[in-house]
Amino acid sequence: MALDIFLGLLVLGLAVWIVSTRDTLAAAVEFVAFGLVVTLVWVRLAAPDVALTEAALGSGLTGGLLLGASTRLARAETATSGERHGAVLRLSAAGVCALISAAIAALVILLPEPAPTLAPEVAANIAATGLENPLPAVLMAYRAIDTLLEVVVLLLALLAMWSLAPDHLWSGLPWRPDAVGRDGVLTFVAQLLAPVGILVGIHIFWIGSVAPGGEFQGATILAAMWILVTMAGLRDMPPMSRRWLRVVLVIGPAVFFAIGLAGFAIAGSFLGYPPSYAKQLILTIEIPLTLSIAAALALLIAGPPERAAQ
Amino acid sequence: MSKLALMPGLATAGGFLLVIAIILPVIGMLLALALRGPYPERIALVVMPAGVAVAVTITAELWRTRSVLQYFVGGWAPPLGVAFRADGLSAVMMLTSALLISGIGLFARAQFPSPREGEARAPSTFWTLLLAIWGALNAVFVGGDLFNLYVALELLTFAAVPLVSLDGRAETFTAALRYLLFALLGSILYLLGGVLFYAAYGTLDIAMLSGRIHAEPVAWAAISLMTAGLLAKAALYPLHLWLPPAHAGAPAPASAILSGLVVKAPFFLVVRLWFDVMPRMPEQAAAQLLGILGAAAIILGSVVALRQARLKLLIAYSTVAQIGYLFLMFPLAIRPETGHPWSATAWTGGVLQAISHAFAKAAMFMAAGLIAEAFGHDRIERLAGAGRALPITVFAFGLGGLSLMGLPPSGGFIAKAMLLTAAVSEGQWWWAVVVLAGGLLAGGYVFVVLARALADPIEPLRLSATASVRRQGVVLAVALCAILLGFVPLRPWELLQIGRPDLATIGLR
Amino acid sequence: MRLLLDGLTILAVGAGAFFFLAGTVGLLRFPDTLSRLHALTKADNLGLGLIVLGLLFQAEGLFAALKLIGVWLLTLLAGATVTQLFARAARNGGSPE
Amino acid sequence: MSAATLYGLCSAVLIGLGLFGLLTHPQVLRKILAFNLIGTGVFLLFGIAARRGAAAGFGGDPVPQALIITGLVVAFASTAVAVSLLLRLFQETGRTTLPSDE
Repeated sequence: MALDIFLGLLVLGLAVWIVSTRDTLAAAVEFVAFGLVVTLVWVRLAAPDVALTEAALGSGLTGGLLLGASTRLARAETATSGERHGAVLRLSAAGVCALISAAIAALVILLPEPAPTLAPEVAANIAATGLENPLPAVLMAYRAIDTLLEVVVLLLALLAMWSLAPDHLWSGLPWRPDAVGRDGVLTFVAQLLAPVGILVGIHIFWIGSVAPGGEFQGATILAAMWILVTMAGLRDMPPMSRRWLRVVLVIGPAVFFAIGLAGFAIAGSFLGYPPSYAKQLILTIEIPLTLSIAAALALLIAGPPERAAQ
Repeated sequence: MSKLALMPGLATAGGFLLVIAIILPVIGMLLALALRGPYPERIALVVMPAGVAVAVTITAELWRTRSVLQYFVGGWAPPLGVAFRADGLSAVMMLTSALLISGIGLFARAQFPSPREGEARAPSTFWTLLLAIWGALNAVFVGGDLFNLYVALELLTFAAVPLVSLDGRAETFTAALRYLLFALLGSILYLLGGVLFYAAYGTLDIAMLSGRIHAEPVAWAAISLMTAGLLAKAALYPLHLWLPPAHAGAPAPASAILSGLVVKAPFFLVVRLWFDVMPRMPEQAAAQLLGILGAAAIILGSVVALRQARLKLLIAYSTVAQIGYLFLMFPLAIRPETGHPWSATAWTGGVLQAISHAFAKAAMFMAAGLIAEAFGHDRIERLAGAGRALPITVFAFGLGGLSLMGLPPSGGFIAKAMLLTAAVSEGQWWWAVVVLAGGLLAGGYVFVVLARALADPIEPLRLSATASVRRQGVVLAVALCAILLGFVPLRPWELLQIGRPDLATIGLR
Repeated sequence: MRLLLDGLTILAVGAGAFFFLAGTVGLLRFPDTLSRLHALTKADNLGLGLIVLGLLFQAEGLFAALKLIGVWLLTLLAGATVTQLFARAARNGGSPE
Repeated sequence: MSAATLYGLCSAVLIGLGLFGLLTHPQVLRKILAFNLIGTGVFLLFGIAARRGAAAGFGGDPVPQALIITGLVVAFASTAVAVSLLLRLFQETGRTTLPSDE
């Protein structure tokens, strides 16, 4: 219990620091640390899969994105960065937020004591999905439509980002980091870490059906490796008009839809799996899905095209 | 007893149509994303008739069976699985969006032609986003699970925000960013409400939640947070700051979709929340608050619209005002215990207002687009001679204005008449005053535009490019839809009562 | 036997914690970036190594032990790389080139 | 006072802090950071609902935990779009704040 109190205070301390510090770059760095501490909180709340996702996606990729943005914006730290709103607005905002926090805190305390849960239903029906880990069972079987729509949201976010590019750069290349010395440390690390990282990513994806892991966590690690390789200058990001890239992006949801529609025939309903070979079907969905998510995450980090294709 | 006529017992025969209504545009969008080049436009043109056909089939199936269509995705019944449900309201909204998106698609072919070889940014993005918006709208209209609706709302946001800054002008990036920030705030508040529901009642399925909910602090907090989030996304006053620059900055077909349909989805979810999730809770006071916000939106939106110098901004502020009308429905139609006779009239009036506004506003934005293309600008005081240069377009704009004002024979008139009768007969006369004042002000800003447009041009007109008669015909057709709604007899509107057993229909006879 | 393993674990983890403390004190006290980096990397890597050693005694199977060592090696690699980049940035006055 | 309730209070304060940061920082990047704080707070609430509902041999109710994973991916997508929109705005106008900020 003491550890929980310590972690809670640490999380709040970091959050206060993030909100109150003046320098945007420091806030972004704090956010990465904040994300890692929240990962520990997820471990304490007995949610290892969520801890993996939070570490990889919540603090890793989001932190990287925010760090990259704050450095690009920091170069032109305009005069407006320091000034804040008038004291009156800050006080009223603080009042409103304190009110909302107090209300939520009161509600959390007043939650019904025999907490309503769906764990028994999940346990009762998990045999039909052929998986042991309940989370992929919920994500890929019971609420498969949410996961499907969510991957479509990811692809749509990518298209939304691409559409921000100026017309003449439409099928160009994303921003290239100012190359950090071809023979530098980063290149060496990329050559060493990339294969290990890809192995770890595939391992985490593979054990997802049995132990904590799954396609989102594995895909995030694969995306991180791809970004590391491009940042080290070993490979360049493909231009967005490349046909194979678009196919890799779409193959995941396409297979998901195909097997979902096949569910009409073999299991009587959309996204239904016959219990006998549900596990194999889910696996055939997850492999291309991991590829699509990894590609989408890496391209989201790389940013809209800023260089014309050669 | 749950307000929905069907407890989550069994999936109905026609249920799979709901799945097709969602996956058809989404698969089209994936294909468009993969194939690029001229294909997004062709895929959109193939999906449009199919989507209209599916919407018509769903409405026919609903009318025939007179019961809510229901489908359990993957065969898993709630609370574990996600259910799709379509009642009369969903079917009517799906039919409206299918017809309107097809109309806007035909109109947009000239503005976003995809080149034969190679690829251009705006056209391929527009057609792909058009399909994505259609899929997201259908997912919102049939969703039966609050978290599934959250994902559908996010799909809608990410499809709508890039439309605002599609032609790459600097000020549209500011408008798009502000729109995105408001939308994200709305989504997070909606999710916060959702988690409170799950923590308290153990399910996120609407039908089951309405069975388990009772008037306690956590239920009130969850509903108020979700409603606040949805109001931010629906741009109801005072959370409307993002709408005018966003809808005015977008290209014409995009603003038609944004004002006509995208803004209606959060309103639809507030209706789902108030009429389906909290049936047995005394919410008359809260409904009055929504009505007051709606009234404020009508008055202030119209007054600000009167003072606009640019045509598209005028129409955008008119959207802010007309959204206020939609929320007048809540204080009039919400009567859990007494089930007073006039709630059905107010309910039908509110839904009819949403539909007629969709068609009328889309026609006005498209007409404004054509005028801006021909004149090179859209400042109202220098629109003299537009009536002579683009007669059909200005006539369509006038028809749209007619429906907004609520003059017979338009659909807007029927909607406002129903709201008026419900307000007067329920004794809440103040809503009647607001409806009439709103109609008067709407008349004001429409006449301001028409007076300028029909005036004789002082110097001879130098038009850059007048649109083809076919494009103007499409705008006219959409405007006529708003008018024809007024000719539909009351009998078919009982379609809206399907899934609403409690709404007494005495008032409608 | 069990007692011995637990004793060794407590000893190693304690030493590791001490080195982390030393590293943090070094971070706070040393004047410039380079010496701070020096203190941090030396103390923390050793600290982590000791903690991993301590946990090895508690590891159930071989695979868990290998995973622990893997964690240590990856952290060493990441730590060294970041320190190199920081040092180069500090030397070039802010920009990595 | 179980661990779940403690983290519940912690997430309530996080949501308040995030909202405060969102309302008072004119810098859009700080607003995006604040959104992520509020998002983490809301997902913590999902985690609390899951932990309180631990039954049938699971450490926590898997349904809200699955919703968190879906929510995290959507939150990342929205952060990515917001950041790229901000960078594009900065490229075009050199501004990093929204004019006439509320």
